[in-house]
Amino acid sequence: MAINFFPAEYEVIRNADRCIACRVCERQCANEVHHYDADLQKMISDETKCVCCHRCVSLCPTRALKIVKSDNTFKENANWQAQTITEVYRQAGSGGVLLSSMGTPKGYPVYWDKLLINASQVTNPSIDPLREPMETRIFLGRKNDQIRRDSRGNLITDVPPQLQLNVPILFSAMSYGSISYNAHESLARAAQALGTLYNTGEGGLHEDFYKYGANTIVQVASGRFGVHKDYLQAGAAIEIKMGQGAKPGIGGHLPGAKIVGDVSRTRMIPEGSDAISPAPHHDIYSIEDLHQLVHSLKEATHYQKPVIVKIAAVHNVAAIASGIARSGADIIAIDGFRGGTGAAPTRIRDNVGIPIELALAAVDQRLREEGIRNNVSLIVGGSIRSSADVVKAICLGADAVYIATAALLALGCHLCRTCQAGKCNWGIATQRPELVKRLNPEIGYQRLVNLVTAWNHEIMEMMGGMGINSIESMRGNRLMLRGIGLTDRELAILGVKHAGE
Amino acid sequence: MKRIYVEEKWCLGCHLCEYNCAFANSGMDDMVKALKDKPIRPRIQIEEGKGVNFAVSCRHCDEPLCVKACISGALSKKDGVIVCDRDQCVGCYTCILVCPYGCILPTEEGPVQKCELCMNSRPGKPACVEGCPNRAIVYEER
Amino acid sequence: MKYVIIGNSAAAIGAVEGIRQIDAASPIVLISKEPHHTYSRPLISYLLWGKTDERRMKYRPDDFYEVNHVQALLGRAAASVDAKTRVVILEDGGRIPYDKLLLATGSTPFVPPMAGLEKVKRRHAFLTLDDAKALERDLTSDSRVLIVGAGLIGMKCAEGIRHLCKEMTIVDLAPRVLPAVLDETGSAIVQKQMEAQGISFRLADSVAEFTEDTATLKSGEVIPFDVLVLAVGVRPNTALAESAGCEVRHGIVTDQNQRTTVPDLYAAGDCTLSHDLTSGQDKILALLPNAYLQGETAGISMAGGAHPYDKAMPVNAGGFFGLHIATCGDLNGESFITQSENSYKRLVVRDNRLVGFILIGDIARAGIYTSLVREQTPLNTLDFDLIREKPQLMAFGSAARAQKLGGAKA
Amino acid sequence: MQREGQIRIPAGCSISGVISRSGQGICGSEIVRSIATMHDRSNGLGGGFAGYGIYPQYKDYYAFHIFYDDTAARKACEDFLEEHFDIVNLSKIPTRKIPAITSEPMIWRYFVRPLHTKLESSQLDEQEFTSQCVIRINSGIEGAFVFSSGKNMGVFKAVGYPEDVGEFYRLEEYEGYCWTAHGRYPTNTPGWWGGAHPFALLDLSVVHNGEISSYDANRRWIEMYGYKCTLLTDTEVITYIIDFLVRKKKLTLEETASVIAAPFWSTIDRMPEEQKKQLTYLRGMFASLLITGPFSILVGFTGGLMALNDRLKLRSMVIGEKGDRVYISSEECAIRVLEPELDKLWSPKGGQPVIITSKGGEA
Repeated sequence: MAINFFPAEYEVIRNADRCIACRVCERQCANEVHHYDADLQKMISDETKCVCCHRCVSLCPTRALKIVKSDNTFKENANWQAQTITEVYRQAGSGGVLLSSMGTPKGYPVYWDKLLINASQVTNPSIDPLREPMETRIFLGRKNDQIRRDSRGNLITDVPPQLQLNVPILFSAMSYGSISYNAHESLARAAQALGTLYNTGEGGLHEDFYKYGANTIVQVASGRFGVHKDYLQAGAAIEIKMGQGAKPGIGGHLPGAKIVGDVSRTRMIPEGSDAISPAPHHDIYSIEDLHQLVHSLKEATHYQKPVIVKIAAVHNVAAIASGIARSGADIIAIDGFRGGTGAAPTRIRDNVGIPIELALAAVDQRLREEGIRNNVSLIVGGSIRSSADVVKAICLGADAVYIATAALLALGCHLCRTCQAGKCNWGIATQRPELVKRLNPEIGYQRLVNLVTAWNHEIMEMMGGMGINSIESMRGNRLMLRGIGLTDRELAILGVKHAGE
Repeated sequence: MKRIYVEEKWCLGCHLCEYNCAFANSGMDDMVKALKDKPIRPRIQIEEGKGVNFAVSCRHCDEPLCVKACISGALSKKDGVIVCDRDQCVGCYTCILVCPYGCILPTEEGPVQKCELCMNSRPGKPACVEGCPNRAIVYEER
Repeated sequence: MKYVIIGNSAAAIGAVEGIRQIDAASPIVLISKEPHHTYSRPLISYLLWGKTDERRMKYRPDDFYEVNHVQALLGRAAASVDAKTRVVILEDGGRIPYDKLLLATGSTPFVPPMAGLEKVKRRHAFLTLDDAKALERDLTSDSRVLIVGAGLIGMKCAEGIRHLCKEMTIVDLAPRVLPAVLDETGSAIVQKQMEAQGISFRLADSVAEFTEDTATLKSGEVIPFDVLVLAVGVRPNTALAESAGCEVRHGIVTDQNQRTTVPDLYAAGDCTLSHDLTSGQDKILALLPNAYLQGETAGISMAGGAHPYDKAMPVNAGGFFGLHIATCGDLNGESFITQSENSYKRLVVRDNRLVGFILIGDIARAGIYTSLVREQTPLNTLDFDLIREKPQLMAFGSAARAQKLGGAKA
Repeated sequence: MQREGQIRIPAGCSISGVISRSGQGICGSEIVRSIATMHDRSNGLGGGFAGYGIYPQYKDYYAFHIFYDDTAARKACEDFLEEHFDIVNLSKIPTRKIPAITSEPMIWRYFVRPLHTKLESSQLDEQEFTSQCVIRINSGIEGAFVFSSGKNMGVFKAVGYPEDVGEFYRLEEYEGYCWTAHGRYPTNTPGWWGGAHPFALLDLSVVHNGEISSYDANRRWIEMYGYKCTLLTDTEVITYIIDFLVRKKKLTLEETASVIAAPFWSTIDRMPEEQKKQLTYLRGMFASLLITGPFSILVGFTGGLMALNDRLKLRSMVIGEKGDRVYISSEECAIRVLEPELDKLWSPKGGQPVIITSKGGEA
């Protein structure tokens, strides 16, 4: 057999004293790591197949299992690390582009962790969210500040289409196909229960989920998969996906293996055919083309639905955003380069784009300087990991945030980063029925509701600490932030003072 | 009354219910101690088929044929729960012959055993239900 | 309203529980010529075998009569019934008036005329607790036992007392054991199992003449014995019914609510004629489950309710020295047989229905088969190959399962 | 030490106001007596007053009160004024030397009217033109600071206790139909006169007691509309917000109050449909102008006075009424000292605007 350049990344440690050979691990591992050996009368494992998804660890009734990182080592040096070396081996073997899933694992700075939040002391009181009203309701959409009155002098209150959310958190685009039916149902039901929205991604909308339309953002991406009039009208808003933080500048690629049954019907493409969305929208080669698409979508939906334009955070994001704000779009979604993906070329995921914190700060500031900040709302995503990240994003100027990886974690995802394999043991990133059924939406949606509810409680606690009792008073309130360990340049871009100032 | 219901749509066929049942009825305080290196004798059984799995345990029928057919009076219904007095049972297996669900199980020592909703060990919290990772077995009014 | 029940076994108890489902208060009088608290007759063989004892073989708890407000007249026999004046006359002259009367009089051993039988001193029937105790008293470790009859009673008796005696021979006119419930193959397996316990059979033969301690068979063989058990068969007790003017055809004739042909007079259990839904014939089904279900139905209709019993069929479960057999229904039809060492399965199909089966050895989940027979489920509505392989709910459609297991309404 | 404008300085305060509904003249000494009773709420680092109806003879002219650090600043500023305005009167504001008030800047007063030519070429209305000029001076001319720019009204402020500031400016010599006053308790300030309150733009003046938490959200938003928050004080941003909503967006004072101290959604949701629509609209459109955190403000304008608390009422404010007069103050004592026998004494709810108009504003 050929030389094996890839030593097992993990080791399966089974505590023989605790293992009762119930074979749950065997039945639950789609990667076929475990099996019961009748001769030896015990469980044995093939760790080369282990992706460290912890399904077996989580379900083992006697806690007999643990997965550890193999300490088998290459002769590394600071320049040539194991990851780098194995990637070279892999490409030398395959001659192909490296593919990865989820957000980049590289150690780029996480600015959220270099920002600190303020709290009131003495000169003004902090507010106790348990005793005082604490408001997190937001409206997304263009704000017209032209006051008009009727003949009786009353305000004319018709406004451009707005999205009313009870929490400043939305579930961002994950297509049906890249994730399972049950994952989608969980997201849709959670969005409904929370009074927020989820996003179809570029996979179209399964007919069963039209009933969640009021809590649905329908996406129009470069592949136009699953896009038709009813689809556009089904949602509360339409999102034009220009780019994705994890893979700016390239389209999506869903392997044919995942294009089965309902997925192919929903996407309106043949079963088994790879779903490859082009890098650009071929009807958008310039900003004025975007302007036209925005308006054709508005025409198609009688100007009743806000249009979101989603872009990846790239170098001149501020200028791009300014262009979009003048294109008729109601909302701009910016996706930072630490954002997740079902599958992306590794090099692009790990090297293209900029952090969302800097992009957000630059965009918000730029739009204000141009006096067009209220033309659009800003949603930011690309690794929002906690309620503190949410608060910091809003203080920097975001109206709301998109979460996806955190949502998947709530559904059971263990970030094993092998979504592209389609063998998700947690029933999320798979279309295999026996795996899909592992995610019971009854449980999934509840866990999502719990997560966002918990975050919202924490957001209110932090707001109260700042002496703020309504979320709009936190938006763009950069005085509530201080930087820690940041250079003057970074502070300038973020528009915050350093801690101690 | 509350009963155990099975949502076969969500059953993964992981068999955890069988192990949790065997443990809950073992009278022991540790699953390893209770089950290691022993054949398990659960009162709930998984049936496995092509893409379909489900757990089966006593339905606690309103018209319990097993109780009516029991020749020894060992089976009886107490507060809606069908229980077996294993001291009284002589192991004639008439109940096994009449249970439409196949939920009464023979044992090596003779007397039959069946699901008694964990009323002795953990009332109101059947082990199979509590331990099901996918809510495929529920305990509720319907 | 006053209820009177004659009998104290499964049918009678079923009736008490049936009445109390509807009528919690009205008095019930229960008359039994046996002096014992209600006990399970089929358990007498287990009693002698030591699998149970007199305390545990009680069919219902000690406080059963009290809890159900039953006045139990134990050890008192009914002599006749005057249906006109609605009175039961006891042998001791007592008169028990009733509004509704149930006859659960059971059956008694039937003994065909056999020459010299009266010479046999240690001679026993095997039906009641007293029969069993008397038999046990006569047995010693070097007794030679002769059992006439290889039906269920004789065979269970043999199992029950084998360890109490030295030698045992079973004689039956029929060419095989348990002819009523098993087929040839089944009989052979069971016979082998019994023989392995040192029991010898004389089949297709019968006793021509008895002396005090020998039996001369038609075949001419002479079998010496110390204790004789007569288990040829039973006859329903219908005398009271006849005295009351009920129609009796071998057994007491009833409708599906266990009403006899005489107003306010009901009958249930071994004394009645049942309609076997598997064979379509009317026959005596002297089986405990059948007795209880009939009794319950009788009780409910006596109390003014309705719970027709139309599912009578032969159902037998039992074991012989650890070899379990389960049989059900009728064996006329297309057979599907799977056989292995000490395990035998025969499913009988007729008109797209499972009408009967025999299981020997592995009887796990046999009730799933029984329910197919009882409900007369069309076999083309399920996966017959699966159900043939083993009893399993997987063979049903998932909609059917949703009803069986998911609480979905039909 | 950094001064207002270089750093944001939290401060506690006292405020007081008095107005005559019929427009009768009230002597400046009265408001001084009122604010003086709340001496302990100041720390000598700032006090000031706004008087309305005090310049009847020049009521059609903008009265600019300007601090100069030096003559160079004054020269530059007056050149700018000459260039844009017709100046009908200029003079030092009469003051009285007292030991409590020291290191005063040059304090000048100008009565001006925009030059027609400039006004037309600017394509702005007179008020907008004037306010933009004020903002340009304050942000553009080093050492010059216009601290009052309204018609027939004037702001007088200094570093010191308010009663001393009143004496310094000889307020007993002024008479107006409405007065507001402010005593300041900044946590740290070198004591720059411009940093004292009231803060005013055109005839709009604000005195404020509190420290708002929404400051930067409000500031960064309002600056989109040509305002420059050079002082980084609450009062400045609140003044601009009110100017924006009332003067530029033509909202009524009530509507303005429902933006900056908006009712909670839970309250709005319970309102009748029409009212609900309007308030939802205002909260939605001007979300970033919601002011949270403690404040109690007195907004002076031509012809009236508005008192407003933050919606949780995190700062004290009482209102006393006696006949023609209405008194509003941080503390009851500051009212009783002027009018021991009141017809009515009450506290407005959080977020509930109290608007008193005066005939004194009518031309």
